[in-house]
Amino acid sequence: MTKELICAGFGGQGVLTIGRFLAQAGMAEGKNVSWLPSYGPEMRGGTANVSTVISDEAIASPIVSYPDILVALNQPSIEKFAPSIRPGGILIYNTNMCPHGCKRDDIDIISAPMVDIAKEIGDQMVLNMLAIGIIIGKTEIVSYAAMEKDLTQYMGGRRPELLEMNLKAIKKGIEIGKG
Amino acid sequence: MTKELICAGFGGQGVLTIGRFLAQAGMAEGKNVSWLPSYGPEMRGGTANVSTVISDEAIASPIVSYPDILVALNQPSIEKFAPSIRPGGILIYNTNMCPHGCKRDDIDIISAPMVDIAKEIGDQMVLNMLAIGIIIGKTEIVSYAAMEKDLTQYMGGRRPELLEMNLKAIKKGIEIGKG
Amino acid sequence: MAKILMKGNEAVAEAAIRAGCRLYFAYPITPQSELIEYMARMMPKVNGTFLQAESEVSAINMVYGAAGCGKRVMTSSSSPGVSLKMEGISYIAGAQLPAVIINVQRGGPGLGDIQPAQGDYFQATKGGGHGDYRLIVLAPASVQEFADMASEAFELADKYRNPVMILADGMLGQMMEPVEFKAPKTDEEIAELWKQHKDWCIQPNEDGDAKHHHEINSLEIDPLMLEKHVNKIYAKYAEIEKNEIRYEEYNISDDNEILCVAWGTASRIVKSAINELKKAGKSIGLIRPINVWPYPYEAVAKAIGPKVKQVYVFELNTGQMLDDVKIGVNGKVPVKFWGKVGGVVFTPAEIQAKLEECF
Amino acid sequence: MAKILMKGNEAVAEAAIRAGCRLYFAYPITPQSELIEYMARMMPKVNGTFLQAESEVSAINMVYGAAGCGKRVMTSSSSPGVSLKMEGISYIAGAQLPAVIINVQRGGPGLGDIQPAQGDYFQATKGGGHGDYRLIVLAPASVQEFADMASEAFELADKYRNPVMILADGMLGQMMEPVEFKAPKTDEEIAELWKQHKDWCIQPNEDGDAKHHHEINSLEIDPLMLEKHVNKIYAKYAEIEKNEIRYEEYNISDDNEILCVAWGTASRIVKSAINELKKAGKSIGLIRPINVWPYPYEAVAKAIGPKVKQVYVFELNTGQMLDDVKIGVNGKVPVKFWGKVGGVVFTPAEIQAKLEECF
Amino acid sequence: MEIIATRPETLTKTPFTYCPGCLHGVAHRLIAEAIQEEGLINSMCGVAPVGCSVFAYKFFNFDMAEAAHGRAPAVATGMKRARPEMHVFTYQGDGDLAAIGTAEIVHAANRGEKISVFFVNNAIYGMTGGQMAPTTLPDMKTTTSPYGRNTDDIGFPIRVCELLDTLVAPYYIERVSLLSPAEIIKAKKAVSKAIKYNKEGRGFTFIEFVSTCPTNWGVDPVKSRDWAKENMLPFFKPGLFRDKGEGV
Amino acid sequence: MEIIATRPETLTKTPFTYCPGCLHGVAHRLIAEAIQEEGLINSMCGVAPVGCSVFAYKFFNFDMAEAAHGRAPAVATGMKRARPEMHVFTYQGDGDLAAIGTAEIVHAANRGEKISVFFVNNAIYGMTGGQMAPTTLPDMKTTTSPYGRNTDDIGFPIRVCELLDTLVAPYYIERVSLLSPAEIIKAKKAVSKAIKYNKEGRGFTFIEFVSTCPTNWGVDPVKSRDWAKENMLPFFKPGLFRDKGEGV
Amino acid sequence: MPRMTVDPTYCKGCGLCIDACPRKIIRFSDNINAKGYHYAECFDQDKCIACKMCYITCPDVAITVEK
Amino acid sequence: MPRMTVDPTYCKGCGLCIDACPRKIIRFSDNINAKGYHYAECFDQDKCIACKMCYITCPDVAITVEK
Ligand SMILES: Cc1ncc(C[n+]2csc(CCOP(=O)(O)OP(=O)(O)O)c2C)c(N)n1
Ligand SMILES: Cc1ncc(C[n+]2csc(CCOP(=O)(O)OP(=O)(O)O)c2C)c(N)n1
Ligand code: SF4
Ligand code: SF4
Ligand code: SF4
Ligand code: SF4
Ligand code: SF4
Ligand code: SF4
Ligand SMILES: [Mg+2]
Ligand SMILES: [Mg+2]
Repeated sequence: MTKELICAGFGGQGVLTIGRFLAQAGMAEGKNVSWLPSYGPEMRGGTANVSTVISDEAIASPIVSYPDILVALNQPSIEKFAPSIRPGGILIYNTNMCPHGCKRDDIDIISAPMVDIAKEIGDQMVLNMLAIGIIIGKTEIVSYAAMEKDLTQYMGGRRPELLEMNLKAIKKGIEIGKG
Repeated sequence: MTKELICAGFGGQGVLTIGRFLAQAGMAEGKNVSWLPSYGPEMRGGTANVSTVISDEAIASPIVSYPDILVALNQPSIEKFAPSIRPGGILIYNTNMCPHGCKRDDIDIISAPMVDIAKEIGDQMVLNMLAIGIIIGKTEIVSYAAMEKDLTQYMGGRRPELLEMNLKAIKKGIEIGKG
Repeated sequence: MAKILMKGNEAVAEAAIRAGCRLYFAYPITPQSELIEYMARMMPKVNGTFLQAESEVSAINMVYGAAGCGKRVMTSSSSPGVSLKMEGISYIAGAQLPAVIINVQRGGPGLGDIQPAQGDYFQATKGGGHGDYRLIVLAPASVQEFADMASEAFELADKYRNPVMILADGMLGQMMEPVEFKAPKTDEEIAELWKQHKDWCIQPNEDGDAKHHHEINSLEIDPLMLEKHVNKIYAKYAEIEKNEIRYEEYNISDDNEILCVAWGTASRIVKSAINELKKAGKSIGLIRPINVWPYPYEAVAKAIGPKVKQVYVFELNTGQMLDDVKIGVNGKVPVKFWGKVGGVVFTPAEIQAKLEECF
Repeated sequence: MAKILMKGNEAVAEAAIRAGCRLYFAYPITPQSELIEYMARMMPKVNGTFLQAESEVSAINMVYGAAGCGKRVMTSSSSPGVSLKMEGISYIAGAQLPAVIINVQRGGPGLGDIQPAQGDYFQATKGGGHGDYRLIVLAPASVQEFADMASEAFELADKYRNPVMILADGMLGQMMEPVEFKAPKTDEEIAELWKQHKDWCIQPNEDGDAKHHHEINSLEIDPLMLEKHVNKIYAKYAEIEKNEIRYEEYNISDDNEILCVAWGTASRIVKSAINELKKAGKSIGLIRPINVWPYPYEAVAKAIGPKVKQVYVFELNTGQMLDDVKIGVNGKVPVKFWGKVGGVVFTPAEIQAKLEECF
Repeated sequence: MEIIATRPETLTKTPFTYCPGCLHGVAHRLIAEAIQEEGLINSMCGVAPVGCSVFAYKFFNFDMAEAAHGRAPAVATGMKRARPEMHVFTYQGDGDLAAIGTAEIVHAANRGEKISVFFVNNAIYGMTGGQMAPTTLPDMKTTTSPYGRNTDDIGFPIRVCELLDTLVAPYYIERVSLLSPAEIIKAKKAVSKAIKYNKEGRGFTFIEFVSTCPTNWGVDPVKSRDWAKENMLPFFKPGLFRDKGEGV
Repeated sequence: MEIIATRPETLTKTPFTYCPGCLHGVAHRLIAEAIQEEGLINSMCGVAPVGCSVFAYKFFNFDMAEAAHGRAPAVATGMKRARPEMHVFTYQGDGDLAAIGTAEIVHAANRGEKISVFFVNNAIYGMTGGQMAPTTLPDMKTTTSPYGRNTDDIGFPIRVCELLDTLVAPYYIERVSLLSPAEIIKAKKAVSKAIKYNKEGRGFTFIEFVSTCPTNWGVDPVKSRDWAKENMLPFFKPGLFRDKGEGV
Repeated sequence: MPRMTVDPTYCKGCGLCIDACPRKIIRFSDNINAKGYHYAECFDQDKCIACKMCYITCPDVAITVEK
Repeated sequence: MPRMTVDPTYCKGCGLCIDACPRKIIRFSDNINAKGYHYAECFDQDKCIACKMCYITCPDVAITVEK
């Protein structure tokens, strides 16, 4: 099984981290993974995106042309990437910043006011964790257990209350993802 | 007809000029000519040499491997180049600085105490003109007329007494060359 | 050791340190800056030298000096910065010094852009500097391979006393993949490595040693001496051409109707396309040169199976390795090329379409 | 005009001035110093600019600036100095500027020596700088041709807005041969030349002119834009490959048993050998590429007569043009190579011996 | 009502690509205004460096060249020599001018090239993401001096005005700062003088701007100026180094 | 009878390749003697430039590297960093150090590299046949300034000691001349001090020698010194610029 | 009467003009521009003295001052 | 007793030592060395005061002074 993801949004929304944590957890589960960010001045003020591949086989190209899953945190990301989602693929988007949504009917679309929910949980910053949760809930591309372990290790003892909030956001996301 | 010459000697002896004037006169007579000096640090204090080709046909290589004529103003030049003179070729050397001469018997050898003769004519500096004269006298590779014209043009009105001395040296050389 | 998810730029830096690299001189440039930044953080921790040079020209000449002392030394840059190193590289090759140079290629020519490209193949493999010399050129296609090549590069550099280049690109530099590192060399092992060069390198006279007078030099003012010197270097190159050809065969079989040749990042994309076409019952093989100099000419020739009617070269340039493929194929079957330039990376789908046109 | 006996270095400088070159920036190096010295003497006499730069790097960037103003500008150097120009040359090509660069090659690699060599063929023809670009490369074989190429180079540079290199060597630079010059361009003709670039070059707004905003630049940060830009350059290169192939056939006939390929200085020596062998009744042809990029691949292929059993390449290097010959021959007959390195020039006798071995 | 201050014609309509609060923009405006005021829009041309101001060729509304990293003074030399009827300036960062381009700036200054050089010193490599510059302050942390610039190991910041002031030919050298409106007004005077001398073909003119890099220093725009005042100005003292036109 | 002066062991037996009367040889001897006297023959290494002294690697009797033109300070940096237990110097001409190698010398000095630099200023490019150097004097004729160095067009000679003296890190900078036995004796003191500081790892030390090029100046060895005294010394004034060890 | 206007196309909301204004009559707008910045605006033109401090500090040359 | 000797292998006959010697006891030899130079020689060792001026000036380090 190979899952190809694109996460895209504004520079500060933490899309690179979404890909990174997924790849990290996938790796912990023994899968092959790759993570390829956009970089350079295009990022300054503009949009950022990252291609992540998680696969049981060796990964040929880390460039994702036709994502199985697209996480779009703002409208420009939908315009740019939604047309190339594989038929039957998944689009996850943030209604707070994607007022026009997506017109495709051959894909599975999950949307939520992610900014609002994140704020509710405690901080707009956990928006990316929410997105991770939705992906896990919807696809089980990686397990919650792996993600929790990885995150716990990453945040370490540094700020336990932050870890708590992040895990809460993931769990909330999983709920949304399961629908 | 193609004549290939090498002139060799110490740095200050004017060997480059021998080749240059011959080439210049050859050109004036409508022949194809080339002049290729040795250059670089090897010249500093060491020996200098120049390959000159004068030909009715287009000149292929300006590098002379097997000279028809070698002018050697010092002994090292004989050691270095005399072995490759074409059988039947000509060696012209300066007995003042070539105490050991040359042992080959399949070539035509002309030697003279060129430094002494030059001094006699008026200045050691005309040694190279003497050499030019010997070549002309021996081979008629270029005509005296062409050489005189060229030299006259070159020295111009600047120092007529110098021109006179140079022409005298050439004429003396021709005498020697004719044997 | 457990796998770590790491950027190529950082992985290769870590691997170099583990391989005993204790001197690193470079100048910042995108998309390799994580490499210099990693070195800035880590070299002090192993008592190594990290020094940001005033330019790429200076950096390569610092490498010349350190390599002349027989120690493992590295520099890295990206395309325009590598061009500035050309004179220095020619000197290093001429003086027969071991050194490792990394080029994380970006789009060119000129200032170009900062996206991945393969436009420096000619420069790397045919000698962008003046005179007759060669670099050993390793072309990674994954973060793991990029990292592994660090120690390979040092081994080759030491073995042949020749500069070795790792020819990567912005994608390999910027992407993260799991990577597993070799155990770091111990201080004793590193000291041992340095000793292998004691016959020629710059070093103090030790008590009891015979006094030496070593010269690090590429000058031979007498052409006959220089000829001898260059011939000696080329005898070494003949040796390298015999020993160090490395390539990967992917899906090569007698059923192949097309033989692809691609290197580095481009090869991964071609693999994706081959996999896709395999599902559609099409048999396409791939030769991926791992070392691009010495080049696997014979491997390319041999891989042309009985049914192959077309050799197809894909590169992220205008067709540079193409020349080498043509030389390898030597007229047996037609050779076709398709590439993208300017830092645009082709997609598996595009390659697939190009390959489908051949059936 | 009467013929003048002149060194190649001086002849090409004189010819460049006559062709309307009014700006020259360079740094001294043997064996091209007579060129810079001639320019130092003569440029002031035609109100031109002679400027000795602080380095070859600066010189090529001064050329970039002056060429960006649409004026005929030149630089010259020898091998190590040319390596230092690689970044700048890539920029000039990327920004599509007309400029002429002369390389009076010497022995390499590194500091090497100062005798004639052909070790920079790869660098000149395959892009020693980074990224995808090409130089138009003219390879003279006599002083007359060296001089003639000055004006050709400027014409080509202006026509295609691309840097043009004259790839000579120490022998051509140092030797004297009779040379005949074209009449010098008048000030009016030169002013006319400058006008051809007014659509893009840096220049004042003239009264009544629309205000312009010209950018001299090789940067396109968006890869899709850079791709477009590079593709545009390559469309131009396709044009050049169609129009500007130039070569000489020497003694080519259906009787040829061997086909030689050689360029520049080496070709003259090969001609001597061919002449010598002709006397012995042996028929050997020679293809001499005059422009080495674009390369006359087809001419090489076509010159392989019915009796040719061997193509023999002679170069003053380790076999660089050899690659191009192989591509041209494409497996039809075996290709052999012999060369000398380090600034040693082979003799007609040596070539003759090598050729005789083939019979 | 009359417009007393607005975007000058010598700037294009393209918005700058700099980060919010980056003072490159202020330097641009001063130069553009001075050119406007001297009436040189038809005969001016400039050279952009490699650095954050790499896109300066898009911002100035006259002919511009983009130079290789560090080589702007050489490119400008070529331009001025090819078109003496034009007025040429370069615009360079501290990495560009004081590191890789050291030879080019020293020699252009030493020849007394009749160009103006505007040097923006922000003590860091902005464009490539915050690496150490030759002007990085002692103990200052950057991505390539992560433990702070160790002066025992790699020395102190280079003071370019002081260095160029040892040469005979330069005509005018001044260091100004952009850290407050008052300082900007002073800076403007210096820029105007340089452009005026340039117009008159007097010789080599050089202005160093002490500037900021809020992004890579990791401070907000307002605070970044305070940081610069406290840390940069003591080492890079604003002042006139040389003015051969003074009193003329 | 005792030998009180003879060829030091720190020189090889190879005769110098310099022209008769060329003072490169004197500079070589001073350096070799100082190394001998400090007992560093086993731990010294040097870097030869490209210039007439390109063959210096043959003349000094310890390990030597030959650098690319202008890059000796970078090469020496690499060597010193790789072998801190060794003592490293460079030997460079004025074309090498003050033209193509400007960035390298400025930055090695600015970093305070713990090396010694010996700079031989003969106001010309000796090796390549007498072209203009950055230190060529006003109106002086060379093969690339055939009508004399025109200072309006290309400026004045660069004074390297003055220039480097604007940097913070250098430890010791002095200009000496080699134009008479008395001056040579003074020069020797400076060289010895530089080598001593080098031995003690104190920092960057720099000696400029005002020297001659009889061959390319076209004057005989004895007169060439007079020419230099008259023409070079007024512009390149010998003197101590900095000595951080003074009084320590 | 003095008047200060900000062109939202250029403004990046850096706040330097706010800091510079002696009358403290500049603030960030609630609206954002195309690039997502809360641009600056003058909320009390009457108090403006046309001192140009805002214009002088603005790094994006977004400000026009009239008198 | 002081003694100055020139090694002809190194001497290039530049004459600087002749100029430097306070006792004026150095001259060019009539003989030439392998490179063709008339090398320097001391023609009156008795007058030598071992002041080393010759050694100090000699660019080819051809001189030995004994005392
Ligand atoms: C030859 C070369 N080396 C390195 C680079 C990468 N590079 C781009 S900008 C830059 C530094 C810019 O810093 P600075 O000049 O201080 O300008 P700033 O961005 O701070 O304004 C570097 C190293 C390059 N483009 N070319
Ligand atoms: C890159 C490069 N450029 C140019 C040269 C040619 N070159 C050799 S020595 C030299 C100048 C030497 O002058 P200087 O440094 O003053 O030393 P000197 O000979 O006067 O002692 C030059 C330009 C070279 N070898 N390499
Ligand atoms: S990175 Fe720094 S210098 Fe560059 S634009 Fe941003 S703030 Fe300005
Ligand atoms: S050319 Fe000048 S510097 Fe060089 S060795 Fe001769 S005299 Fe000395
Ligand atoms: S002109 Fe002065 S008072 Fe008016 S808004 Fe600007 S800064 Fe404030
Ligand atoms: S200074 Fe300019 S860019 Fe900054 S907030 Fe004010 S108007 Fe906007
Ligand atoms: S030691 Fe003094 S006195 Fe004796 S020869 Fe030498 S210079 Fe003359
Ligand atoms: S100074 Fe030295 S080289 Fe010169 S003449 Fe005297 S001994 Fe000979
Ligand atoms: Mg900066
Ligand atoms: Mg010199």
